[in-house]
Amino acid sequence: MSSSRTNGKVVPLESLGELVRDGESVAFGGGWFANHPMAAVRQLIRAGRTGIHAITVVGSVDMDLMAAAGTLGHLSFSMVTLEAFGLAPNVRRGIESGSLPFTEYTGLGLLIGLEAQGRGMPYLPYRGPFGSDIPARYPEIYATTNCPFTGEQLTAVRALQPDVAIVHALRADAEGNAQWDGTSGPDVEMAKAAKRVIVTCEEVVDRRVIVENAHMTKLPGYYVDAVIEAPFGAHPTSHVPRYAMDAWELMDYAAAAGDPEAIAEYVARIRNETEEGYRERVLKGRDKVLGALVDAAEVIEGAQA
Amino acid sequence: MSSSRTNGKVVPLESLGELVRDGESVAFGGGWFANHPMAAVRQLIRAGRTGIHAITVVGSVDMDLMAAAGTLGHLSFSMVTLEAFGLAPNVRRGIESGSLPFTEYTGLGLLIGLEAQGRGMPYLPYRGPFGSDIPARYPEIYATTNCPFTGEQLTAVRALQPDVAIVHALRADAEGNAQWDGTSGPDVEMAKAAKRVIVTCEEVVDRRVIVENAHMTKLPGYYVDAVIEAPFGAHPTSHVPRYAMDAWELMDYAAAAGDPEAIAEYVARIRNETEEGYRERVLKGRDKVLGALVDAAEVIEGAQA
Amino acid sequence: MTDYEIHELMTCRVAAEVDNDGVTVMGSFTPLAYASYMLAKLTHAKDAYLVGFDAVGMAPVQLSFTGAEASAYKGAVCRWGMLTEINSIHLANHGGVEAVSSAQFDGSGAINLSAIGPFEAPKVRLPGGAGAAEVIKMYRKMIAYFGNHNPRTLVDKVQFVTGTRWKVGDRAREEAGLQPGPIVVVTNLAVLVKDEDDRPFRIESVHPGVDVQTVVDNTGFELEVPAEVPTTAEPTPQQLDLLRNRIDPFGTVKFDFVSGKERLSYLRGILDAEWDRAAARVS
Amino acid sequence: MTDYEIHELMTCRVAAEVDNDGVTVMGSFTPLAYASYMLAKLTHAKDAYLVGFDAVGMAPVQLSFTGAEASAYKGAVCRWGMLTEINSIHLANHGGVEAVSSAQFDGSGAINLSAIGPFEAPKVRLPGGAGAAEVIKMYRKMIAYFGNHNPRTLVDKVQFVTGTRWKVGDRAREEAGLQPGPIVVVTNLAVLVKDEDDRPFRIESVHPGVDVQTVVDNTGFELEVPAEVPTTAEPTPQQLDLLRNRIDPFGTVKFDFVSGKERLSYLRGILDAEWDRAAARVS
Repeated sequence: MSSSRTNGKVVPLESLGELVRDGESVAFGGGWFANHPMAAVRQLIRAGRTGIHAITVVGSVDMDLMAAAGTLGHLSFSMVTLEAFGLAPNVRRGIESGSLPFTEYTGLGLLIGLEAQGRGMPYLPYRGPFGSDIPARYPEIYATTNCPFTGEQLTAVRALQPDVAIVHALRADAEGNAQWDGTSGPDVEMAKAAKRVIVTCEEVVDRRVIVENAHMTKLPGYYVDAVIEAPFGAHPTSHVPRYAMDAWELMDYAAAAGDPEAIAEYVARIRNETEEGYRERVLKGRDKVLGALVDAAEVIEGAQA
Repeated sequence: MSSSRTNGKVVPLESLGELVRDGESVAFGGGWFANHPMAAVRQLIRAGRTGIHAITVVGSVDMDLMAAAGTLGHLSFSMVTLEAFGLAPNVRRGIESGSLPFTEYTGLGLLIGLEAQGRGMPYLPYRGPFGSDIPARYPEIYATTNCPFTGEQLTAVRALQPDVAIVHALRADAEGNAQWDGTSGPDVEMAKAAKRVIVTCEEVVDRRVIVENAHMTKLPGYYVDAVIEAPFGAHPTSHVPRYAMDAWELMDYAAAAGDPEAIAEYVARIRNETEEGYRERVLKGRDKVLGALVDAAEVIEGAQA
Repeated sequence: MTDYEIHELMTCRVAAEVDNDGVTVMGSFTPLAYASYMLAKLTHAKDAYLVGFDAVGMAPVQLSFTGAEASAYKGAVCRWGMLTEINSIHLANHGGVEAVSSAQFDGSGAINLSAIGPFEAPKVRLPGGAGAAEVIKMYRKMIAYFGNHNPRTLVDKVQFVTGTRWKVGDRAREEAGLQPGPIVVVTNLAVLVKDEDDRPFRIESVHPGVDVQTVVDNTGFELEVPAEVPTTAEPTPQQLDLLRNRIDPFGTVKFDFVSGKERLSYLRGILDAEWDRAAARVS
Repeated sequence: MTDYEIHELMTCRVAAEVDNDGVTVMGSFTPLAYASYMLAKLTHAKDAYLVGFDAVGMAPVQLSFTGAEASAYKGAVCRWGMLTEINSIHLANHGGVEAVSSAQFDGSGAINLSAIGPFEAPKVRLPGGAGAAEVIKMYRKMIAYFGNHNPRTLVDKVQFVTGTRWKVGDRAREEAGLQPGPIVVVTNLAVLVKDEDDRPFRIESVHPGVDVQTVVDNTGFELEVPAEVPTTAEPTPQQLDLLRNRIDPFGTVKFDFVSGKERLSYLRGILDAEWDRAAARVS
């Protein structure tokens, strides 16, 4: 690779605030406690972005933290949960108080809406959530349609085009070719649907590394506008196989999240430090163990697979 | 893996004649001169199958050979070509004489019809071949439909469910988990759409090998009914990275294919030998060079990728 | 008879529904469901095809809060993403068993994971259903499990239908292009089954020591009570051994059965053990 | 001026249409189109994103009949399959340049790759269009190239429309949700361009030594002839060096320009050279 292209699409995390504007719709990758683009979430908070229409399939600490920080103007989701640590207190408070406008999708509907946009369709039909109360709430998103051959009644879901998608990959090169080994969840569909795509990754690598692992490339570079190196960029959620979720930090988060004062402090700490500072503060001496949690995870030996 | 499951779905090539019945529709994988399931094609000819409704996206020697052998009762295709070696003489003769009923699909329509079936849909819409004369010929396959949100007029293509799909993989295990490294073309969509799936492969391997290369698994075992080990099973088409297309055998085929007597002889030879006999006769001393053609193929060094 | 805890009996009963047909997908880390699938795969359903996160064709794994995701990939044969999974499993009618737990569940098979109170301004905003709205309809068997069988959870009519089985009876399901199969509810008291659209859930069995009237009293929807109600099978020593020593040595399944005050310290206890095991590898 | 052959000029002219935007997909082994893409990527369009077979994001490769497929994978960053490609490139409006050659081509931009004579009982059954029916419509630029410019190929009206550009003018294309861009026809005589629905193809340039009337006489559809018709740019020494020594040392592009009798021996000559190079690696 010639030096003229070495940097290509690579930008520092600090430029994220310029890449995402107030009021834009942003799809955030990952699911449950796996692989949310948390470094980007923290940076949006530091940049003071507001009015963001966040789109998540299964959000967790990413959505709750942005709700707490005042980043969100709208939340589209099919689930937001802190799982073992309970409901997401700040999302819950926002919706219950009416201060956070929201759209509740069904999970397949949300993914198929993203898929439709990504493949150039204004909608896609599927065997939808018949009997659910959700579609009738959103006639601009869900409609009924019929198969022109069999007459079967189906659910149509409208194409969903985020302004921006932010996803976290294992590695990417300067062209934006991005690879995942473990959980990629909804990341590829979000990226294919969005007008602009920002990939954060554990590591920016030479194109040669991408070629040698070509089967792991889930997002080719022509989709990608910016590549940001963000080690532990999914923390405190997981990025398997690099590190497991940081359940201890999540427990601290959950404890703070239910208390307005405590969560304000939690947010202020993030706002007043760099991402490097965050890593130093939170990971100090613990990064190796978070990686070892992955190594220690066991398949049941001797069992037939 | 316990011995009780070592064989699993693995059957010999000779059983193919029992797995596919006269008159069934069969989707054949591969495209152009890449990765057609040729050992299976030869075995269907040996088994004397007739009336097969073959479905191919871009067929070549596979379709022409079956047309010559009297295997086909119908041909659904978006292209059949011998490329540098000319048109496909026996397919051409069959269609021009009216003895081979056919359905000409547009390429995307055929793939999306297979996709629809594979994802449980009676049809799928797309921005179709507007202006083409093909859709009007097949109102049972192509229809117009409108987006329920925008009103945009789209093409609907009906789900296509082959009775059987036969695809050729690099390797598979006894559970049917199948991997490709190079060209897989339409193989995965064919397998997902078909009622029954037969995977031929260069090599049957232990599940452990599949797990170690999990990113190369394009077809999980739950789709697969039978696994057949067939080394050089795509010959004379290619199976990259194991071997390139055998252009020399294809040239001989093309020379014979245009001449009724010569092609009858060509077919008779195949009919009267085992697959092992075929390999010995055709490959003798040449298999290493067919592999080396892959190694010798060059990326332009020093160029930016 | 071996001593066992109620979550172990429930795990075994859910496991009994898992067979060698179709694909079972694990989404959120729901330890009881995960443990059931592993138990089935290690005993009567060795060919059960499991998908966890984006790991397709998993080997059975040991459960832990921080390690479940990583272990899913270690023995898996394939990697997909969410969209490929829904199109290749859920919507393709390859789904085997879908196990859910919801804030409210009613006698029609509907679940509420959305809101208690008005949808737009709820008293309690619930997490949402992820794919459950579509998936509980598509799968061959729908299982709902509840650690606390009471009429506030098992209600006459859910306040909001996040999703529903839609068609219940085998014939109605097949006519709609769906796989035939029942709804099975497994609680800390009993097993309830519904397999026809026009008939209520019936009590399939009560757990040892539970009387039928307790089940009826604690259920907010109508129940059909057969003349003879058998007792739910108890875990075998082999099952308990697998659960305690191989599948769930950290005790993650029990976590959902631990009540308010002890809950956090129970969780801390598990996480400490997980941390120690990992830390031992780096020191 | 360097000596060159007509297929080299045509290759360079097609290459000039390839830029750094969008994705270009190589399907069938069409050496002239392949060579054009490689030449562009090695000169003015280094960021051209190429897909060949299921190799996504290819490095530039040396052409050969037996090695083109294998070489595509060697420097590629990703593997897909046909369906992912059509949904992620063609239908997603990411297509850059689509180059086709067809048995018949007409002044509306329609191609016939299906049948000469009645469709159901044709005089000549042609190979079919693969994805061309949809793709020539979707891509930003449609290129059609013909080694033998004559009125039997460039016809007034194709006998069967396998596919068509559908909308030609930029505004009509944008209104239909398509990328704006022209149809460019490159032949052994001239370059023809159409970029409005209601106007015929115009002669953009004639190749050195070709007069305008020859082009008009050999074209079966109406042509707009500007007052001044420039001469097509000739290949530069750098382009010829790349084509002859790096991209196509075996001479695969010329194969389509070799007439009936010599054709087979020309092909054998190339294949002998490919065989010898490979055989040297195993002996």
